[in-house]
Amino acid sequence: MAKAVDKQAELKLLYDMLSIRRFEEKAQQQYQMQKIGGFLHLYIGQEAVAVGSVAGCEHRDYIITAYRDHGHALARGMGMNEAMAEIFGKSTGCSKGLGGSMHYFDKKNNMMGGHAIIGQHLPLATGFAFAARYRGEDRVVLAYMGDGAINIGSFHEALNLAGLYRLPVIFICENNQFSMGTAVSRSNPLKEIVNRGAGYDMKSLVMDGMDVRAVRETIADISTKIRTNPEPYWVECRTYRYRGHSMSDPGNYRTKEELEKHKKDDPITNFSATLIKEGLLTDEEYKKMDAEIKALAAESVKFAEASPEPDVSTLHDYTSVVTDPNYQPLPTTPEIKTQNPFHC
Amino acid sequence: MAKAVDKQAELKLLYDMLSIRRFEEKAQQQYQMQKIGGFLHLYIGQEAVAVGSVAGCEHRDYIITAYRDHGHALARGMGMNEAMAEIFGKSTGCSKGLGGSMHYFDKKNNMMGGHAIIGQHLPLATGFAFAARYRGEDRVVLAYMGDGAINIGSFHEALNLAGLYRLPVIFICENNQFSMGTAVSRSNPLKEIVNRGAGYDMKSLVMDGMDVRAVRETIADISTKIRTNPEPYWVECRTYRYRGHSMSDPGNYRTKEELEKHKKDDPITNFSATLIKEGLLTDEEYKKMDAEIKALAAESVKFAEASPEPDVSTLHDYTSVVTDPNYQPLPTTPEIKTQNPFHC
Amino acid sequence: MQMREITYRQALNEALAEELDRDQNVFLMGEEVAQYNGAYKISQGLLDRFGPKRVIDTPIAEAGFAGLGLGASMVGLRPIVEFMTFSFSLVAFDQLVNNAPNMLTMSGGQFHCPIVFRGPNGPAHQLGATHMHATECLFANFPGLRVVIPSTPRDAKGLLKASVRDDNPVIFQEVEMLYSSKGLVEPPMPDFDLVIPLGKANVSREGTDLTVLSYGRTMPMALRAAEEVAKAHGLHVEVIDLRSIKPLDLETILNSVAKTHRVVVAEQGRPFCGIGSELTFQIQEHAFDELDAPIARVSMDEVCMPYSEVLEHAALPSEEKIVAAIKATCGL
Amino acid sequence: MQMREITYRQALNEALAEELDRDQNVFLMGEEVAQYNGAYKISQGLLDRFGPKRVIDTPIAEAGFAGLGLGASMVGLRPIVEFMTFSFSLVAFDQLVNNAPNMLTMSGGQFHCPIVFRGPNGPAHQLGATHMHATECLFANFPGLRVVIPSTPRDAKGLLKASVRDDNPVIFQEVEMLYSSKGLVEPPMPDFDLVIPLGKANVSREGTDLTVLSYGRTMPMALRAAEEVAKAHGLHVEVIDLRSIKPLDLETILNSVAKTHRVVVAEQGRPFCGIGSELTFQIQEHAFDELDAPIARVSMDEVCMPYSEVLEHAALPSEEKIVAAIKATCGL
Ligand SMILES: Cc1ncc(C[n+]2csc(CCOP(=O)(O)OP(=O)(O)O)c2C)c(N)n1
Ligand SMILES: Cc1ncc(C[n+]2csc(CCOP(=O)(O)OP(=O)(O)O)c2C)c(N)n1
Ligand SMILES: [Mg+2]
Ligand SMILES: [Mg+2]
Repeated sequence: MAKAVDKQAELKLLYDMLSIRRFEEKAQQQYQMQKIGGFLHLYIGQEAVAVGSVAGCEHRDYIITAYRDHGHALARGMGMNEAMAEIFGKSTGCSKGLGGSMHYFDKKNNMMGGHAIIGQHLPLATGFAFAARYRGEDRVVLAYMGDGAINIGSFHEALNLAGLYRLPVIFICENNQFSMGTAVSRSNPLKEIVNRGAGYDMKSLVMDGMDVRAVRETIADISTKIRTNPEPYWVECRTYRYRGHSMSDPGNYRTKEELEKHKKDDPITNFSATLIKEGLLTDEEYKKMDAEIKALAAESVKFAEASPEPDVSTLHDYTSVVTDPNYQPLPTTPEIKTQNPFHC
Repeated sequence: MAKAVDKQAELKLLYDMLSIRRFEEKAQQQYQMQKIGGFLHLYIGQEAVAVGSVAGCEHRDYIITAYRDHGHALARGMGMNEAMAEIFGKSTGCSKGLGGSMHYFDKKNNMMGGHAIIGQHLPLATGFAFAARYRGEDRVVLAYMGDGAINIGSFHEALNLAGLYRLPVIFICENNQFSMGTAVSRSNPLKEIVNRGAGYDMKSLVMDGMDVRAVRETIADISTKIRTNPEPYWVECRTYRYRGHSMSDPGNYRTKEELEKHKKDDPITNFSATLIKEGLLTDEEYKKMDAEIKALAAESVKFAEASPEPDVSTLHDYTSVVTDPNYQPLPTTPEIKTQNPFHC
Repeated sequence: MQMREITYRQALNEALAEELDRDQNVFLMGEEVAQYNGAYKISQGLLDRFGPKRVIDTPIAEAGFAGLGLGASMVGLRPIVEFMTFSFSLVAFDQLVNNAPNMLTMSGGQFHCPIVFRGPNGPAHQLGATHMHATECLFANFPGLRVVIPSTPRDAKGLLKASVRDDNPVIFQEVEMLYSSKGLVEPPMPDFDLVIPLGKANVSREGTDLTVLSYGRTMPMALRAAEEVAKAHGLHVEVIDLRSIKPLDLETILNSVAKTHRVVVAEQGRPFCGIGSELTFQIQEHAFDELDAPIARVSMDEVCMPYSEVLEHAALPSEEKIVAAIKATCGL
Repeated sequence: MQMREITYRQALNEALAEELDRDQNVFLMGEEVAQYNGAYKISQGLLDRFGPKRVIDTPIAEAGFAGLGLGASMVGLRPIVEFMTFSFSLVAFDQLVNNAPNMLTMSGGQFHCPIVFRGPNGPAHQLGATHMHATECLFANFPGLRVVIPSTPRDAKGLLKASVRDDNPVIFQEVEMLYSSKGLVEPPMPDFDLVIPLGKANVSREGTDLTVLSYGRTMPMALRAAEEVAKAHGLHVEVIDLRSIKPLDLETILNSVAKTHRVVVAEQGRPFCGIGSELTFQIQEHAFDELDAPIARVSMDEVCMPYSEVLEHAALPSEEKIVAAIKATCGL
């Protein structure tokens, strides 16, 4: 029985990673056919990070990331249809076609957005954790960023605040070795990215971002701990991006050999092989799963194409909200005064 | 002979610290008499830091600090007259009365300013070091900040850049235990401020900011090293401010006992006692020195009072400069191409 | 109802206390707001009354705690974030102008940010080039932000309470030079819940010869200037306190212009792309034929702010400059 | 002299190369400017030609490297700092608007900052709410900053070279949508040293019926709109390219208004406290009696920028909108 449950969970890891891969391959193709505008940053190669970490936490936990956000959104349960429609700029998109590839939001799944200005989402992450603590909820926050994001001011302010107020945020640096064309050794003076946590006396560790199980276990571990004993963690997650930074990047800053070497670590290939070896999956089943997922991806393009453009008459509808006239304030009660969740 | 030289240098340390103390006592008095506007932040208690560190480096080295800047300017050789005239807003002030207490600048002494927005001067410090390296000059930079400044974004960006480009900047955190009314333990999660350097793999150390000789020696040591092998240092300097944050602060966040305890570490009292003990100074000489300095401070008030206000007709003269028509560009020479001082 | 005379500072303090009391989702955060009771004592007594969960000291990390507030607002809290002055909000600028207003659009309407950023703004006295920024026009440039600037204790209280209850990000800008000024205000809660809707200008003085449009720091100057030209020249000057820059109460402005046909804008800030220029555009757009003379503005001079008192005075708007502009616009 | 047809991108690249070559004190710094040859390839080939001391990649730390540049400029270097886009300059805002312009004043004239901040600015195509900020009015609000925006390859080259030689901080804003546009430009150094002084507007098209004031991205739209109303309605529209927002060439503007008596501003940015509002203030201040109709502006809509192509198009200024504004202002 335990075995059966495990099997489903393990297969879901694979399914989710494969979904991201196939979805993005489709998106890439659509971009090349010029059906998509703006920027498109693919997550291909890094799927184990989003999938493993989301599997390692609870649905009520908030997640937030930068602009390379398709993987996190899909891992969190967003459907391919709304994801694809978003990059088509259609009103059926996850952000109604107003956000685009860099701004996937999914409130029902506690996916708090893709965010396009480097580092500026990290203070928001501390705010979610703050709110959870404020309300006495045992939610934690997963805040993802690239290796290029750790050098900007708001990164620092967020980590410092999280440490000071002991906020339950897992800061996950997806170290894919490059910030655009800049190798990670050329953007900071650190021997290892994990060292950055020491500047905040923050618990820090490295995880293998190509191993979905390792990621899941690490995050499960940390989130269990900080759910009851809130404090932030700094996690360097070593991974690799197989595509260019965005669709316009030919990737001249790395050799073909380097890329091929990293492709040997492919989180999907390796994990499916493991599952097969463990007898949890057959070759046949894998092919069937892949076909199913590819069909969904193809379907999402049709859905996006068939979806309506946002109505031009709605142009002014998303700049301000009408204040909710039915809002119910929560009067102050005496016991709150004595609470001190932020240790100030 | 060596002894004689030493004696002069030792006495100068005392003289400079005492100058800062007496100058600021005068400034405080003038502020209370409402002869001075704006903010006034006194350095009293921290004199050993500016005096010791300036003594530990060369005149060609750049120094830059925040708004609590009188001590650094005077230690660097600014006269009391131009210092006092500045806070009187007079045209004879070090910044022509345009800067005020928070913006002391002294180009001839490589004092690159007091700067009033927390942390925003630290990137400038990296720029001075960058320029020195760019030109092949063996200058180093002393960049001072408060303990409250280490939590803001530009602090982080400056340290990261300095580490990455191996810039010869000594980042000196004057940990006077408070950022306004906020005790240092309430503004960051660190057990010790010195730990912050670890987040940059930066060489880090603590120095006793109440001991002028210790400060001098430490800075002399570091600056000698990095003058030839450029790299930044992170230095926590433990000190204490005896007055309120600014003139409007009664200091209710600390007890009288705490203050009194720290006054036992007075850098001036202790160092003069040491000099007397070592036979380098007599009680008599000390009194004479103090009287002389007090006279200079009193004189500076007279100077400031007698000085003219800036002419209103000059109001528009400091917003833009006229581009120098005689500027001589330095044509590119072939060998520059191969230089790589920033290791990029 | 018995009106009381209280200071602008006290009015703000009451507004904070009443909103904190009314709604647990409201909290106050900023540098020195708790144990120090506020750099300008606006939050005096609030830590004692509401405890350390609701009134929270921050490190010097404006972008960090502004963003923390925004994140908390996205999930339903209603933060009030104090900047010690809005000059320091410039280091948090991206959070304020990018994250705050855009969240609603970027998320396709899923998330909005009911948050107030508040603190003193604009020139005070001899604080020099870096500490006296009038930032209202910078924020007003960004769609999605409300910009509110009270000039009286009553407005300070009523507009702040309205701002806290608004579901959009509000930039609430106070006037340091007015913190100790006094005015009549209704009794505090539970007796009276003073909420002044955003977006309604106030005709602070009626007149028929010329309209002075102002807000915040220059309002008292404008009123004194109006008195002076009344006495000296028999001019009937109408003075309008905009109270909120955004939303802008164009209707009240145009009604006045239709009556007076002459306008002077008195603003605390820099002229270029400032509030005066926007008011001028909108007035001439909608009431071109009503104008009998060019609109004049009294603003900061086009200079970096000097510390020297005499230069500062020369650079800042003043009653005398407003009087001169009124006279010139009336052809006197 | 043989003019060549080159792109706006190439023109910028030449300007950088020529100034780097001319003066060792000049260096170029920014994200991806060196090894990657620039996110938009403006710095193509410069690392190869000038080496890693002069062309320097930075981490993502806009406030840090903007400040580094400012510090270097204070001691006599002449940095050119690239922002990948000016939308990212918002995280470095304090360095740009506080440190850069104020250094001269705060130091009583001892230090000035000969530095250029450059990069694309304003709306591009479908980059969404955070990546398309038109920041010119924000910077233009601050005394002490120059704000320069070229719309042609020739201006791009000549104005950039002038900016590098200016002793003041210059905000040099390029137009991503024009990077591949072509135009005639004089031969490169050593044959010709193309330096176009800052602060001189260009009458790009002469006319007598109405003046369109524009710059940057909307300039080509304005020129096409002028052609269209010429053909369709026989209107003679004068089109002025401001080229620099600060200093502003008011003389050229007023000369035109004295001739046409009607003005439309076409700007890429947000309307409220934008460039159009400032131009309107200054024109009515100096030429009130010359105006036969209210000044109209064509700007972004007052909305946060949506990603959707159709909504984006609806929100942005366009040739059609300029045509409509011209016709309305001429009473057609
Ligand atoms: C403040 C800011 N500066 C610059 C950019 C442009 N930019 C977008 S992505 C990127 C590289 C980020 O690299 P990294 O953080 O490693 O993430 P990855 O792309 O590898 O996922 C840059 C420079 C930006 N979006 N925001
Ligand atoms: C960005 C910014 N935020 C807030 C302030 C207001 N402020 C001025 S001094 C100060 C405290 C600084 O403390 P610390 O860095 O420890 O220096 P100290 O006063 O002890 O010398 C604060 C909050 C400021 N000047 N700049
Ligand atoms: Mg990366
Ligand atoms: Mg301190």
